[in-house]
Amino acid sequence: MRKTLISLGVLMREKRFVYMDHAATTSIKPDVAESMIPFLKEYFGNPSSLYSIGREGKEAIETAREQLAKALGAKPDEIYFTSGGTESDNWAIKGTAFSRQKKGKHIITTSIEHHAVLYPCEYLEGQGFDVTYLPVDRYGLVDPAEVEAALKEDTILISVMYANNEIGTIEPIQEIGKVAKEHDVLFHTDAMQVIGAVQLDMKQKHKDVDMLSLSSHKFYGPKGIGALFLKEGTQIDNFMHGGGQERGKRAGTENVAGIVGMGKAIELATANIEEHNEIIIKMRDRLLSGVLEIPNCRLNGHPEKRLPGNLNFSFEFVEGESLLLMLDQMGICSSTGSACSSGSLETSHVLRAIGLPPEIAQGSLRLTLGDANSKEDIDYVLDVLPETVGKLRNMSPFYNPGSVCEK
Amino acid sequence: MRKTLISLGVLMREKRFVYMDHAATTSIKPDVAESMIPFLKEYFGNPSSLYSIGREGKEAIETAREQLAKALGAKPDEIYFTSGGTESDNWAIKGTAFSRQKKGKHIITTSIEHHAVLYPCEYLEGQGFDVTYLPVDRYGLVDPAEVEAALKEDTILISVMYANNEIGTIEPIQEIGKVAKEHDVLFHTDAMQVIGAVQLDMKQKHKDVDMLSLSSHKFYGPKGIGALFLKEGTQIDNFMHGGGQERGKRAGTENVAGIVGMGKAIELATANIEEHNEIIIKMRDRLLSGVLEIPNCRLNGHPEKRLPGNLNFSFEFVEGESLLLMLDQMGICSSTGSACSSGSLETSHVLRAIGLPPEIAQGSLRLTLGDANSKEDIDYVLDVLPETVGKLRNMSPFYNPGSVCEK
Amino acid sequence: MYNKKVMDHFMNPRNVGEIENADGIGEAGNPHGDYMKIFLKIRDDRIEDVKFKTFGCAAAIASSSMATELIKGKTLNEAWELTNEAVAEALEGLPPGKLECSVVSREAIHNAINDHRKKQGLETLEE
Amino acid sequence: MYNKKVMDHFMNPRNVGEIENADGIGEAGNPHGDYMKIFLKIRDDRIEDVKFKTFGCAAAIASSSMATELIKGKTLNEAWELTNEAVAEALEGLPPGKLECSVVSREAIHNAINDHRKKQGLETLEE
Ligand SMILES: Cc1ncc(COP(=O)(O)O)c(C=O)c1O
Ligand SMILES: Cc1ncc(COP(=O)(O)O)c(C=O)c1O
Repeated sequence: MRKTLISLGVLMREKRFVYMDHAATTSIKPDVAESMIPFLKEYFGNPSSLYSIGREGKEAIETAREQLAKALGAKPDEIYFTSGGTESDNWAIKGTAFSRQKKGKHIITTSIEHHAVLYPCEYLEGQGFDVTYLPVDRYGLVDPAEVEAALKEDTILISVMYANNEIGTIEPIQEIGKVAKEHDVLFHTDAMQVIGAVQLDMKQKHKDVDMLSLSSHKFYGPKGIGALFLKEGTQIDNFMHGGGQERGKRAGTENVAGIVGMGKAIELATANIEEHNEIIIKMRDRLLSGVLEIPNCRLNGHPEKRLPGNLNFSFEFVEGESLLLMLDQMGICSSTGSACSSGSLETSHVLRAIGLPPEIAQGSLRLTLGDANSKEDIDYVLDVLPETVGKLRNMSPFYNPGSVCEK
Repeated sequence: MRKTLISLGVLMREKRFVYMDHAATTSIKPDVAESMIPFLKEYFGNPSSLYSIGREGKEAIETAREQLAKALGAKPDEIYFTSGGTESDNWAIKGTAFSRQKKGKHIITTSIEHHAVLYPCEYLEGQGFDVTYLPVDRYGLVDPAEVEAALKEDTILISVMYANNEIGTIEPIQEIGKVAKEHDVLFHTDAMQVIGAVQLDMKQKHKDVDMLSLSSHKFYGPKGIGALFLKEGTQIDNFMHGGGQERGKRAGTENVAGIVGMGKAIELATANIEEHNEIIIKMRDRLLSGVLEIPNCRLNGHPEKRLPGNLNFSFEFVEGESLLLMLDQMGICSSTGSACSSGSLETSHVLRAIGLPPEIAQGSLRLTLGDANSKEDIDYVLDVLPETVGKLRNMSPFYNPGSVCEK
Repeated sequence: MYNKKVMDHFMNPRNVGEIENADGIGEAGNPHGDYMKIFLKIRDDRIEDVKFKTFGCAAAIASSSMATELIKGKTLNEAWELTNEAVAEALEGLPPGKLECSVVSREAIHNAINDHRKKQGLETLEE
Repeated sequence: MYNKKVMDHFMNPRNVGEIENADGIGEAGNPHGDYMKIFLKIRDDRIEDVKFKTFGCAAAIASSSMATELIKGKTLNEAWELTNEAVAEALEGLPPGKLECSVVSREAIHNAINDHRKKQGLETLEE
């Protein structure tokens, strides 16, 4: 690798490539990519075919189904492959809604869900459904008691994400599941962010979860492939109608290579969750305390109940997109909830939901750690970030160094 | 390759692997697979990210969009990536239906569509929509006059496949498009089977087509990726709700590798359609006349208006699944519309729609030619097939050699 | 889809053919379109020889082959008691949804036995 | 997303800072949250020096930088006529949806010119 010297003002330093956006997507592990290649180059038969050459594909799909089932503590029959997290969410929500509209039209979800949950809900509102978007506290926590209080006679679905992708807050899924079960309402959770970070067990710990969505590219698998866990006996409408694939529940010729890759990826991601988390948390804690030394900076999300790899900061007097782009120039990949970054007029709905005033939400920076990171990455970010924030603050009309209270 | 000697009765011959099921799926071309690999191994950034490392993915997606647009004679802005043909069909049909239900609830389609069209229509019937399934003639042709006659005040959509996947009949898409246009009804066509076989031109020849579905694995691209052509200005409901991908019309992190592969595949598949068809038709015609020498055998579908690679036969006194499996033992991959093969009680809905009596439909065999085939494959099939049919007929209680009228 | 045993009985079916002047002939079909015709040579209430012809899928053909093997040499009573499950078991299993295709063998055997009883002036047996 | 020119003006913005005892000071914001403050040093109706401070995205910062470059040395009349489009063009284009972010520069310049006019006892100009 060529070494590049880069300057962001006075100091010259060696540029380093630091990927800290693992919540957005992850790289494919080499073993995962290798597992896929035979299904691109060699085994091309249609898994639905009767003759022998479709069989490698069919068998590979069933192996992947077992790998997913094992990782979730579920039965292979409860796993359905989809084209990604978005499809899984759409299916769970619309499939439940349309299948139960005679029974009721009320859905409970939260104001901090991913758009893959929020927009299907909004769409359903247009179709005559009634959706309650529960508020969260300032840490992003949903209160199970509020879920219970929101229940109506005609509630058919509760959908609460397992952990938030922006601020990392982990929700009380078991408690909410209990509420759902007690009132005989289906419970769906968007678990995109937790595979490989939280040990799942659909038979025991998560026995009250009826549907769970996951997406391969969040755990070092390929993009465009995901799954829906649909608990045995749970009947919802199909979303993708057509051929008899996936035991008649999800039509469409299977993305065999993608399914194989996801199977391998989940096996690797869940092989040693605790040890993996320990490493990530160690890096995260050092990064956290280092960043908090920058004045007028705060951590968003829950201080403890959060994903191991997630840090979400707000820097006063700084706009997030600028910060992100300057960090990118220094080789650091990050994310922000600022309005400008999304092309919309509003800052992230999650940051608004936890009550951040717009100017604080504007200065948000998400750093999500993962397999790509090392101690050296943390050092580099801690070296570059304060200077970058400083440079932008010096450009800001709101910033008055005198007014900044040193911590 | 090890040579295997194989016997199906008396004769011993060298076993040959002959893939003649190109309508089911195709192998990925080496150049296509190669184009995908960097997006599995190297460029993993999320195309929606603001920083530089997502850009390779973003740019690669736009290149693929241009490749598709060029192949279809469309604008890049009219191409939307999906998870395959089934999703494209579902989106076009349900998206149109839900977006126009205030205007009307009547849909016209045909009795020979793929299940990816039929089952969304059936689903919509359950949601209060009214669907006309037009009959076809004995060759599988839809009559544009019947389409016109079926129109009602509240017709919102006409969906007729470009060419049938089982019997290969090519429908009068331009004439049906004219009817749709004259009555200001949206027109969708399932074009899975025609990419690389028919030259498309959405601006001229197919200017009356508002929506067109395609699927990459039918033209030597990867599985689990497809596209919907949505004519400029055509407003239909989204099907996959969530993030802002695909200009806000199809949410979900993009299957970058799949999209790249499909782009390359369509470029290759449409580079020289005429020359390619010539080769295929030459092989097909020899296979056709050879097979028709078997007594009590007929060709299904239209004699001329058919896909270059498609042959669909019915052999009296023979059941299709048995024939398929015996051919598989001889190395030949084929397909059948027999009841047993589908696990259902009924023979193929297409063969029923063209009026085949059940016992004739039971004995159907589809051979679809493509890039994998050579003259030697034709020789081999012509060598093996008569004997195989003979073996099964000798086992059949219905077969009475005396009653067979020699041709 | 099919296991090795099924494929063997499908590719190399035993007892295919007809018996001239058979002592009992039975036919049976199912809604899939599978159809079997069976011919029994009977001596002293025992099935001395058996042949069949079947139109149908691999499951139907393999079941026919296996069923004829299982009843060959058996008494008519024993043959009557043969179940689809026993045939499927002897084939080491059939894919889900394919058990139906093996039903024709049992029915054809029953019909052949009753044909034989009729020829003998005996009353026919009920299922 | 942004072109090289924009990135250059964003990473190395010209004319950042404040002018003590400026002859005209103007501020402007937009609904995205972008905010610019501009300082003019004016002599003989001409902009002798200009500085700015901007809170905002890369488009806002780069536009601020480019706008100040474009009006430096110009007469107040010329500066008043500067459009967002001219700024965007000088930047060789802004991504779709980002033109909005460059609006603040023009507004801030107008406000600064009017501030100067007020100080001079002149009536303010209308947009
Ligand atoms: C005519 C037709 N329509 C739809 C489909 C479904 O496409 P896919 O398998 O890519 O979902 C197919 C192929 O399976 C087809 O041949
Ligand atoms: C919480 C959450 N839900 C849903 C999604 C959508 O998943 P996908 O991009 O695989 O469609 C994502 C990621 O993008 C996510 O983080």
